[in-house]
Amino acid sequence: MHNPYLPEDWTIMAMREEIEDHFFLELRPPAGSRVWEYTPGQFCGVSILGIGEAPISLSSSPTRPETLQMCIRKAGRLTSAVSKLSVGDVLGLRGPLGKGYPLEQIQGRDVLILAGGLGMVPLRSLMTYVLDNPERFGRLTVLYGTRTDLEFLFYDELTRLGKSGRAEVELITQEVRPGGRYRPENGDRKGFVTDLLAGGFCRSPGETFVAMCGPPVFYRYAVKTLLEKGFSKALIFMSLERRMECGLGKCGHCSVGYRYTCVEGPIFNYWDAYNTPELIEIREGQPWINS
Amino acid sequence: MDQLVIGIFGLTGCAGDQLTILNCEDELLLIAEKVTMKSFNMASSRELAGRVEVALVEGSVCQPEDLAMLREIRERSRHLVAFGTCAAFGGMAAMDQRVHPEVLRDTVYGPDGEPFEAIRARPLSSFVKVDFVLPGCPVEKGQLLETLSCLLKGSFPDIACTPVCAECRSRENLCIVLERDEVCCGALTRGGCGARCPSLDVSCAGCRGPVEDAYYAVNADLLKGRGIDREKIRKKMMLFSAPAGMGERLEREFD
Amino acid sequence: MLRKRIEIKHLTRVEGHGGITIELVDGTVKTVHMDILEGTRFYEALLKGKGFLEAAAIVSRVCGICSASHAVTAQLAVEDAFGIRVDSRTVRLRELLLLGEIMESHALHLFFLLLPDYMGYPSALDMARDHPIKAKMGLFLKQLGNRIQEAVGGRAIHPPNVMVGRFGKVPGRQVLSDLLACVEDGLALTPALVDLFASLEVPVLLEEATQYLALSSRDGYRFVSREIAATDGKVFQASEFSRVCNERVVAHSHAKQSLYSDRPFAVGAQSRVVVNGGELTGAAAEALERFVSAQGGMGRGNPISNSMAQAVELVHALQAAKEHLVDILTNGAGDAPPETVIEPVKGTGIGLTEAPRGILYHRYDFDDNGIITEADIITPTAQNLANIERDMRLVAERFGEISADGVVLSPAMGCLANRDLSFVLQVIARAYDPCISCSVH
Amino acid sequence: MRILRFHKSHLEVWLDLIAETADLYVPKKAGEKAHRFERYEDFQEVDLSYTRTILPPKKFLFPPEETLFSRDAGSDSYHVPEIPDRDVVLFGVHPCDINGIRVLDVFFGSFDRPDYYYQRRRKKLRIVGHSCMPDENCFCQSMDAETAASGFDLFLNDMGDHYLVTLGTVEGDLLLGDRADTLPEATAEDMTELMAGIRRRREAFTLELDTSIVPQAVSLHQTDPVWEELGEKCLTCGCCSLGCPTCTCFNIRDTNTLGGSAKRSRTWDACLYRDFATVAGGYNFRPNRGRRVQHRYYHKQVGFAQSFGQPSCVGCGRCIKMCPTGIHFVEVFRALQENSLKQEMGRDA
Ligand SMILES: Cc1cc2nc3c(=O)[nH]c(=O)nc-3n(C[C@H](O)[C@H](O)[C@H](O)COP(=O)(O)OP(=O)(O)OC[C@H]3O[C@@H](n4cnc5c(N)ncnc54)[C@H](O)[C@@H]3O)c2cc1C
Ligand code: SF4
Ligand code: SF4
Ligand code: SF4
Repeated sequence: MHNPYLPEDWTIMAMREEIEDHFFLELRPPAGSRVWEYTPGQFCGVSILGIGEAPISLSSSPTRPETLQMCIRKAGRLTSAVSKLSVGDVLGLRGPLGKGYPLEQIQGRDVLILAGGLGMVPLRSLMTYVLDNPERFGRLTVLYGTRTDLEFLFYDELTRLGKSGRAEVELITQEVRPGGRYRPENGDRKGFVTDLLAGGFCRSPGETFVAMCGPPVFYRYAVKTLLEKGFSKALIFMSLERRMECGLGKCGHCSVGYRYTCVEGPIFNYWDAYNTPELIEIREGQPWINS
Repeated sequence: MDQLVIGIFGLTGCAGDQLTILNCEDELLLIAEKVTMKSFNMASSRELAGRVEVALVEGSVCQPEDLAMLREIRERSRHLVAFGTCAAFGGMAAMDQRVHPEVLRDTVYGPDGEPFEAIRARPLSSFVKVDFVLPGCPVEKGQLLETLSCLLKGSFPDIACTPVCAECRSRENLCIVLERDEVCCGALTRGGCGARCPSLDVSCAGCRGPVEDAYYAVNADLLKGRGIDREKIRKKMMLFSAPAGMGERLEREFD
Repeated sequence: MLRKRIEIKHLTRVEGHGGITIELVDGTVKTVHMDILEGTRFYEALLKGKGFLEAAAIVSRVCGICSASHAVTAQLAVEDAFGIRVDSRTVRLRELLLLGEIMESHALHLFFLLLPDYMGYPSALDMARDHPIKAKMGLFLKQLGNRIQEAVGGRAIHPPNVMVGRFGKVPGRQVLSDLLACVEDGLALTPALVDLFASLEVPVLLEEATQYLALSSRDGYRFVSREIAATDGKVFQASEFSRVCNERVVAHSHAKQSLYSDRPFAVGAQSRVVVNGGELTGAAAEALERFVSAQGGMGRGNPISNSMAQAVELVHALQAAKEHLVDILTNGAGDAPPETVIEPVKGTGIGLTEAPRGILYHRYDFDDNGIITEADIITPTAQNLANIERDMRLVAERFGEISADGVVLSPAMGCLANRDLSFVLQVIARAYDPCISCSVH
Repeated sequence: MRILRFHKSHLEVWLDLIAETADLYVPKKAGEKAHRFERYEDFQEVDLSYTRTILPPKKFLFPPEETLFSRDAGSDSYHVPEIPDRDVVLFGVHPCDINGIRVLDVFFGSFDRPDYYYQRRRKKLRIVGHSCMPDENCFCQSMDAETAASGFDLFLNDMGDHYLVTLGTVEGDLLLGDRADTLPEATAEDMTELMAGIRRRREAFTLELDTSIVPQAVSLHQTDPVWEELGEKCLTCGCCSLGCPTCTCFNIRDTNTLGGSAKRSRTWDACLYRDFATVAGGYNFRPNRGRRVQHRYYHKQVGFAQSFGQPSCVGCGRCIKMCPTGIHFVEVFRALQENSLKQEMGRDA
């Protein structure tokens, strides 16, 4: 009988502080095993036995199957302990968990990636996937906003991508800080992600697949703007965060309404979310996403 | 590997938490092997000054000297742990916040005493930053060992903050409130003791301090509804469940 | 005029915060203060207005080391006030609990706080490295005491199981027979224990007559009684105790002090052995004889003998615990079902026990509803303080030869040879095994 | 399905026999009116006339605390603790609890991610059911759980001086041992009597919940004042959930030893506790007590049913009995339904 609670020991091959308190990790599977088969949008359980476990998104793409990549923010006990590790150390991994993006549904469509802050982490997986399979998808647009320009993740990678012309990439930040990455010469802008949406980015909004991930406030405004712009509710997908302990739909912590976020999510489309009590409320006439 | 250096300090309290360290008879030698204990006055004459990684501070602040000592400890330590209920919530000494400390003093020392300054007993967090709270009157041996072990790994432990009732149910006890119409502070009190008292058929006195969301009003209504005299309820809850700072809430919610 | 002030800010290897200040002028001792710097919690005031059901839970928090004594004494006082009779099994279990506390407390003192002084280590943990067998014996006996307290009291510290008139839950047969097996193991250690402490070279610091007070027991060496005996031959009743010990406030300390007929007196293991030693039997009686022949009598005023008395009591506690366990296991339930419905009665109740450090006295006045209107707690360390100061004064006067860099002692002091006065004063204080949180409550 | 006649006078011998080869648990008294499933030691202690045990049988399948795995210092492999090899036989389980276990079976086997720890204990569990009479808190009838159609190995119908034993599985035959083919089959007369008994029992229910519009009522009344009122009344002690035969929430927590070994274990949790939905940084998705109560009710009656085809309540009445402040599962839904009706009438008027 398979024991899905048991982690495997993966080895850290590369580790760097991507931005302050956010650690980029690249991991290799235990000897004799291969990297799991997974779909962008899925996550895994990262643990150090004795400290704990946390759900962390996979940031790499299955099209590059040698390693797994992730980006972990120092937020509490486990993540702080992870931040103290270094190359060669092992980390317990369990996964892949959850349901990723419905790739068949995206097939042939334009893809709009809409990220806020740490939300770029899981979306980078989808982004890489789309780029690695240009024949299967339409145009790729990446809109990424942060609170300050100190918080841009994968800045160089995104800027290079924008310049390469393989995708339309726009970075925007609310606040420019000393030492930050904001470079107007690269086309970086100041403002909110929703400002980017105001421009006519997509040829046919109603047909474009939207993948979005970000903090609660981000969803609140982004969904509203997308709907105003005529994007299709059935094609808006968001990643919704909840407390998770097991990732197997058993511990109950992530349960909302009739759903277990960890197995039926974390990716939900607008209707899923709308139909699930607690995920979306209508406030002041506007959808209010509780994430 | 460098040894973990912890300091063990006592402000005003009963020394029960420090004694709990010495009560880990089976593990004591191992602890001594892995941890350097500084300032453990109760057990050692070797006073080592200097910085400590973690300070376990027992007792509450009951006199100006305590406060001075607490500030010095904070200066000296990277992390400060409120060690036991007195340190975490004020404990017994902080029970009757309605009575002025000078009145308390005069009751005990009468008119002959040399008037020393009496201040209201307060938990550590009223004065300094507390990094971790290890409650218990005294702390549970298992949780103490877990704290030390986890500190050796460089982290604070993951200690539950669910009420005593959770453990009481898990141990399949009968509920004292429902069976005997007695005041039990289980629902107000943070677990971790394995529902020690209800399992002995003794109602919970609340010695591990209040859960973060103690609902005094609901508990009081429940007990009043079962015909228990309100003063009785108040007295029991005042022991530990409504410590310094929360006592006022209890009073407010009570009627 | 040559003035010298010796100040020990923090006494170590005692429970709580205390210091010692001595002032000498031209070689004569002017003042001796045992400064109790511990903060006060005002327990007597906190008790006012609380119900009789809460008393034990509150007062047990006076002290972590002798919490069982406080809890039992509180219940004795409540029962005295309300006229509650307690069944024989409850009585036995309480005695057993107190014996567990004696074991834990004495083993802690003897092995952790005292022995390092004799063996020249700053702490027991340092000592353990070189003398693992001694350390393990101490740990075993200490743990045994805790096991008994856990099984009977529900917890090693602040025992919640001790209730008015009864125990919440009486330990089951399995638990009791496991304990019995452990006690047997403990008894097997007693020869080694006695050898160890009889082999110590005990310095005779003093041989001044001392007044000893202890609860007097006639049917065996007991820790609960309602009669107090003094070595001057007088016997007092429980109700007379507060008059007899005459507790009063002193200026230099948060702890009160006591005097018997205006003179300091001692309580504790040594006092008990002096007063009730005749009741000791078996290995405990033999141990006492052994110590007396090796180190001189217990009643000669040498405070250091208190530790040897503790060793004697440790042996006794093991013997007595076995007796109680066997009795409870064979006779099962007590003579009458314990009372569960308690009717408060207006009046006063007094509880008296021999805590590890001596006589513990609780007095409560209750109103009709069982609410405490007045409380008085007199702890053993508070009773001993005046005597500790007396002993220190005598020692300082005897050895207080001042040299430029301190006070040097005569070399004929056994392990205390060539130690300075401040060290010797600490040794005296530690010999009493003072419990400072008790003394300031 | 064979039904056999078993005389009660043989019960003790039979239980002794089972206890020889399996860990046998039976209902025993735990106070005046309370019971617990405890290890069989002495036949005199077995009390089959109980109504409900304090904890349901879930404690045998999903214990309050369970070690998932551990690792010794310096080792690079995880150690999953073994469970005893012997079968566990639960004797005298009532239909609601049998149905409760069926709910657990569905849940712990769900999402293509079966729960390893549950499954391995489940494989070793044999269930001998026992008929019962309802008290004022039983409403299994309303929850369609008053009889167990399956989920037992044997089921004993109490007929006075004998049982009519329904055989549920082959393992049930094995439990009967040699008796399996020597016991007389039930006669037509027996069956008539059995039917009469079932009818008597059916009539004995006093508590009823009309479940027909429960899902709609709960879904419609997401913002009903009932929830706030319940929030005001709930102690959040969690007793209802921990004692529920079908509540399954747990926490995973790591612990360490001084020697450097560490283990991961799970303990029961309840969605009523304040930090149940709190994530790193302290954001709480359900900070409000009323919302937490609502979540429990919604999940049990609607959410679970939507995911797994049946509500996760079997009407055992434990949460009613257990709630210190007297929150009554059935009354809550009645109140919601009444509010629905009121609204309806308000609209008509
Ligand atoms: C699907 C998903 C994907 C995520 N991806 C990433 C990522 O790629 N990078 C990243 O930095 N963070 C990610 N997070 C958030 C991350 O899980 C938390 O920051 C992390 O759990 C903090 O753990 P800790 O032990 O350091 O915090 P602590 O506060 O010490 O522990 C918190 C406790 O609550 C639980 N918990 C806390 N926060 C969360 C949470 N957000 N979700 C679930 N359980 C939680 C943990 O299991 C733990 O028991 C993700 C969360 C989810 C649900
Ligand atoms: S006895 Fe006390 S702790 Fe136990 S369930 Fe009842 S209220 Fe909670
Ligand atoms: S049950 Fe209550 S009083 Fe007893 S140990 Fe636990 S928290 Fe303390
Ligand atoms: S919700 Fe209540 S009645 Fe229903 S199964 Fe759970 S405990 Fe029993």
